[in-house]
Amino acid sequence: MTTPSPAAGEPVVDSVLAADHALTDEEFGGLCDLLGRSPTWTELGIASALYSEHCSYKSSKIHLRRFPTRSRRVVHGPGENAGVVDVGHGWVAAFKMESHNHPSFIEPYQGAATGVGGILRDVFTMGARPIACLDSLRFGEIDGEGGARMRHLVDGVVRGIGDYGNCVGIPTVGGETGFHRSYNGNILVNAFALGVCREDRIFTATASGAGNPILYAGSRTGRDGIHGATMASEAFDSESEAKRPTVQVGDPFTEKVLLEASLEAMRSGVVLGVQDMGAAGLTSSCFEMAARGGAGVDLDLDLVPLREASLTPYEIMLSESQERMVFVTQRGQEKAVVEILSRWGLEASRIGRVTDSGRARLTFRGRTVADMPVEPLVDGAPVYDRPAAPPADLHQRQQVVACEPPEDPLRALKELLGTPELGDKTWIHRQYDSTVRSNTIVGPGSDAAVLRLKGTPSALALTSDVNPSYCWLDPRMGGRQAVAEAVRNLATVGAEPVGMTNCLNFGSPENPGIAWQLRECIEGMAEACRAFDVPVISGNVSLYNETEGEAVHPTPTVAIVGVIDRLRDVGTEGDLHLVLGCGFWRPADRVVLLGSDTGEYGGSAYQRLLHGVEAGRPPAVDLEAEAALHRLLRQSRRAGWLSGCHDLADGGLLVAMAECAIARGLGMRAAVDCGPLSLFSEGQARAIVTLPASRTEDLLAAAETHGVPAREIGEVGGDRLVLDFDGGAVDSAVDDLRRVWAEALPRAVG
Amino acid sequence: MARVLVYPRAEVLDPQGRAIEDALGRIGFDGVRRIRAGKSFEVALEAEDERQATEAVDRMCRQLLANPIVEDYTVEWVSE
Amino acid sequence: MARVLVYPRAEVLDPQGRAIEDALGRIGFDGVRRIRAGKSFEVALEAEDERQATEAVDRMCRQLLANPIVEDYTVEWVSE
Amino acid sequence: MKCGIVVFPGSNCDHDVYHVLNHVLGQETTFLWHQETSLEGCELVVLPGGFSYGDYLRAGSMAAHSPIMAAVRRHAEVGGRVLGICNGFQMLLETGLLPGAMRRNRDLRFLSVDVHLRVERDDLVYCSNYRCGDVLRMPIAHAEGNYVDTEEALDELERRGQVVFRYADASGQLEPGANLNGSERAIAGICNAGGNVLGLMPHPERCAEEMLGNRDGLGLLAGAVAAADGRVGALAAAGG
Ligand SMILES: Nc1ncnc2c1ncn2[C@@H]1O[C@H](COP(=O)(O)OP(=O)(O)O)[C@@H](O)[C@H]1O
Ligand SMILES: [Mg+2]
Repeated sequence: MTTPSPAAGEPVVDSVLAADHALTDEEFGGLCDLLGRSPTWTELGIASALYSEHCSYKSSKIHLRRFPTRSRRVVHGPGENAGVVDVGHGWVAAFKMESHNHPSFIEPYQGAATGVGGILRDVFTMGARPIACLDSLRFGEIDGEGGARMRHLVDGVVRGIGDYGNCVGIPTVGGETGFHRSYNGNILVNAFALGVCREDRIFTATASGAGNPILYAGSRTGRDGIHGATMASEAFDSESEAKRPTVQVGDPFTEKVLLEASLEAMRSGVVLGVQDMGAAGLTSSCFEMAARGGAGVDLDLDLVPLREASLTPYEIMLSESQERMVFVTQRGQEKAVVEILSRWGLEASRIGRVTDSGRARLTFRGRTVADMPVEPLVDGAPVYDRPAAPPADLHQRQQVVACEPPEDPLRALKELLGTPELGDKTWIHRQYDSTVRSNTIVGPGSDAAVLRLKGTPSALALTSDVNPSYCWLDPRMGGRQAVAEAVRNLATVGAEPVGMTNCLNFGSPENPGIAWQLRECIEGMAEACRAFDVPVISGNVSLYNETEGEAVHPTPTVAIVGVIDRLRDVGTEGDLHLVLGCGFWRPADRVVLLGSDTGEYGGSAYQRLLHGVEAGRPPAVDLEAEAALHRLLRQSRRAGWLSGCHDLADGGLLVAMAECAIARGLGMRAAVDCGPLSLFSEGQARAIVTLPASRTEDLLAAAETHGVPAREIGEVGGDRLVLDFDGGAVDSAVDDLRRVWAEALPRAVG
Repeated sequence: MARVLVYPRAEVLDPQGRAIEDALGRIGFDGVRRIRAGKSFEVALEAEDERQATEAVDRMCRQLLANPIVEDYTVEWVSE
Repeated sequence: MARVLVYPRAEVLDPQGRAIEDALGRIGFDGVRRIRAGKSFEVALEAEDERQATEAVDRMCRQLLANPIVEDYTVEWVSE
Repeated sequence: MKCGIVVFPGSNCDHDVYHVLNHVLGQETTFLWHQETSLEGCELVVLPGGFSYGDYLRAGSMAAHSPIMAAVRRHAEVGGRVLGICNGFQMLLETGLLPGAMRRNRDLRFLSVDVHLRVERDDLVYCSNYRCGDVLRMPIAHAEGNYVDTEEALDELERRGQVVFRYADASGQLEPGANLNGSERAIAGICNAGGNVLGLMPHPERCAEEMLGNRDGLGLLAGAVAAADGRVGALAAAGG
C-alpha cells in the first residue's frame, strides 16, 4: 500500500471540504477510518460520488429490499446494469429504466438525449441488443403565459429523446406523458430500454483475473457533468446555478458505433467483463466492476484519452462524459478487441489492469493519487433508515370531497378528451421512430406495445404506468395501482408479465413525510408484485426532486414486460396489429364490460381536471379482483375470442369507450344501468372487450369461472358513440370526439 | 445587417465538428487541425438607431438563436 | 483560420429561416425584415502558403461542406 | 438474385432489409462493409436507412465518400440495380447518382408516420408488382426528406418520367396535407434515366409482412430481385 500524496495546487481535505461534497461528519469520519488517514482530494471526490444517493441508494436500500426479485424466469435481478429474464425459445430480455430529471430541467434537449443514451448502454453492456425504448414524462403546467418555459421543456425533451433514439436506430414504442403543477420546478424524464439476446450470450460487468487488461473505449473524457451523481442527489436551490457542471452533450452516432462494436467484441470470446460509464463515470464503473469480481484495479490516469489536456485526476475520475465503456479482456488478447473497435472508428486504450489487491490504485504523472479499498466503498456505503411519518396534511388530503354529477356528460367527456393529459399524444410520438428494426406489431397509442421476437412464435409486450395523484393521496394504494395498471395493460394484449423495472421519483428523503411516501409506495408496489407474481429485476431511484421545498408528487414509474407465447393463438397474422391495438374493428361485434364499478373519484381525472380538486381516497385496488381480471383477459386472448380490448383507466368508462371508438373510427351503441357520475368513476379492475356474437357465451362462462363480473352492454357499428345511462344518453359523432382529442396537445404546446 | 455566429461552447463536446474533421481526413485532407461546426444567421432588420438594433439582435440571440447553456454567440455587422 | 459560411441558395425555400422569422414575430420582434439560417464552420489548417490553403478550403466546401444544388458558400480568413 | 446490403457506420435498417430479402424473399443476401471496394458479385445493391456518420453534416453526405461508393457508381453505370432507402436515397443524391437534394422537413421535426404513395411508373423492374395509380401505404421516419431541385431540373425530371412515387392521400389524390415533409411536387421516390437506380424515403422493408399489419412494401423488394425481363416471379414464390 502506498500513501498517496497531495498534488501541487490540490486542497488539503478536511471536514469542511467534505461537507461541500455532501458528506456528513459521520460519513467523513468513516472514510478516514477506512483509509487510516485523511483522503486526498481525488479520493474525496471518489468517495463522495460512491456515497451519493444516486450511486449508493443509501436512503432507499432498506425499502427496496421489500421487492420480490426472484422467479423461475429471472436470470439476473437488481445489481447488474440491467435485469435479465428468460422469455422462452432460448432468448432472454434485459431491461431497465433510468431517470434524467435534473439534467433535463437544466437543458431539456441534451438532458433527455443523454438519458436515452445512458439507458441504452446499460442494456447493451449486458450483451443484449436494444430493440425498444419507452419514455415516461411528467411536466408542469403548460397552459397560458406561465407555461412558456414548460412548453420549451416539452419541446426540448421530446426532440432530445427522438433525435437520440432515432439516430441510434432503436424504436420508441410507447410511454406516458402527464402534466401537473407539482412538476413546475422539477420535471421527470424516465427512459426505459429493452434488449434481447440468446440466453448463453449474456455478459456481466465483472472485473476478474489478476493481470487482465482494462480497456477504455469510446469518446474522450471532458469536463462534462462532473459531480452529476452528487447533483442528482440534492434538491435545487438558488445555488444550483453556480454549481452547474458543463452540460453533457449526447453523441448518438458514437453511441451507435459503440453499440455495434461492443456487441461484436463480446461475440469475439476474449471479453470477460464490460461496463459503461454512467453516473460518476470512471469511478463507479471501475469500483463496481472490481467489487463484483472481488478484485482490485490499478489505473494509470495518464492513459485515459482526454478532450482537454488540463484535466486533473479528480476530474478524470468524476467526469460524466457520455458514450464511454470499459472492457476487461483475457490477458494478451486485448488486440482482438482493439481491432474490432478501430474497425468501427473508435479509439481504445489500455488504461490499467485487474489486480488481486482488493484496492483501487490510481496513478497520475508518476504519483499515486488514490489508494482505496474497493469493497467497503461500494457495498459498505452508509445505509440510512430515515425517519418516516405521514405528512402533516395527509388527513386533509384524504378528506372526501363530494363529487357533483355532470350536468352534461358529453360536454364533460369532450372537456376531458381536450386536455393535454388525456388528449392524443401523437404530436409526441410521431417524432420518435417507432418502426425501425421491423418488429413493431403495436406501437405508441395503445395500452401496451407489442413487438414480435424474430425467429420465435412469440412476442414481447411492454408498458409503463403510474398515477401520481393516486400516490399523493395514498402512496400505498398508488403504488399498488401503478403495478396493477401495467399488468392489466399487458393482459389486454394477452401477455403474461415476466419482470418489472421502475424509477422511483420523489422529493427529499430527509423530509419524514417524503421518506414515508417512498416506503409506502414501495410497500404497495411490492404487494402487487407478489399478488401478480412479477419480480422486480432492475430499477432506479431519483430523490431530491424538489425546488425551494416544493416536492414533486410521489411518482414511482413502473415498466413491465410481458410475453405472448404464441401470437397465432391471439389472432391471424393479418389482423394481429388491429386486434392487439385496441381493436374494435368489426361492425356487429358485441361489447362486454368486465369488472364492476366501485364509484370512486378520489384523484380521478374528472375531479382533478374538471373540478380542480385533488382530494379523498384514490380507487382501491383489490388485488384478487385484478388478478382474476388479468387471468380472464389472457385466457380470452389465448383462445382468440377477442377482436378488441381496452382497460378502464384515467377518465373511466366513457373516456375508455371514446378512445376505442376514435382508435378505429367506428362507432358503438351501448347501455349501462348507472347514473352519469359513474361514467367517470375510476374504479379499478375493469376493461371493455369486443368480440363476435358467437364468442360471447364462451367469454361470459369464463368470466364466471374466474369470478369476474361481466355484462354485455352493446354493439360495434355506425359512426356515432351512443351510451344510454340512467336518466339520459351520450350521443356524439365519433369524428367530433376525435377532433377534440387530436387537437388538445398540439394546441397546448403551441 | 447583423451576422450571428453560434458555436458550441469551448468546453462542450462538438460531435459535428469531430465527425467532419474525421470525414475530411478520410477523403484525404490532412492539414486540418480542427473544425468547429456551428450555425450562422443573417438578420436584416429595421431599427431606430444602432444601439436599438444591437440590443434587439442580442436579445434574439439569447431568446432564440443560441442556447446559452451549451452555445456561445458573436454578432457582427456587415453591409447587405 | 478559415471561416466557411453556408447558406441555402436564394431561390431555395429555407424552412428553418422561415420558422425563425415566424418565431421572432410571435415573441414580439417586429423590425425583422428577413432571416437567413445557415451553417458556419471554423477550419484551422496547416498549409504551405496562402494559395494552397485557399485552394484546400475551397475544395473542402465543394466536396463536403456545402451541397451546390441547394447551398452557396463563402470563405473568409480570420485570425485565430 | 445475389443481394448486397452496404453497412455504413450508423446504418440502422441494414438488418431489416436483410430480413426481408433473405428470410421473406429467400434471396442470397450478404452485408458489404463500407470500406470494401468490391461488391462481391451482388446484382442488387441496397443502401439502407439509418444515420450514417450521424447525419451530422447533411444526411448521407459523409457516407457518399465511402470507398465502396466508387464500386456502387460503376455498378450503376453499367445498368446494375441500386436501391437507396431513406438514408440510402440521401446518399444517392449526395453522390449525384440521382439528381436533387434534401432539406429538413417542412416543420423541422422528425416525422414517423404511415403515408400513402401513388405509383407513377410501372415499367421499372422495381415496380413490376404495381400498376400506375396504385396507392401504397408505407412508414416514413426521417428528419430530412423534403426533396428539392431547381425548377428546370424538376421539369426535366418529370419530362423524363423519373418520378416513381409521390405522396398522396389514401385515394391517390395529391393533397398538400398528404405531403407532410414538404417535398417539391410531392416527390417521395425517383429513379435515374436508366431506371436501374431507385431512391425513396419511405421504408418498404418495414411493411413487407402480414404480421406487421401491412405488406405494401413487399412488392417493391420482390420487384428489386425479380428477373430482368420483369417477370414477377419473386413475389409469387414468396406466397404473395
Ligand atoms: N411520451 C410518450 N412517448 C411515447 N408514447 C407515448 C408517450 N406518452 C403517451 N404515449 C402513448 O400514448 C398512449 C396513451 O398513454 P396512456 O394514457 O398513458 O395509456 P394507458 O392509460 O393505457 O397507460 C400510450 O399508447 C402511450 O404509449
Ligand atoms: Mg391502458
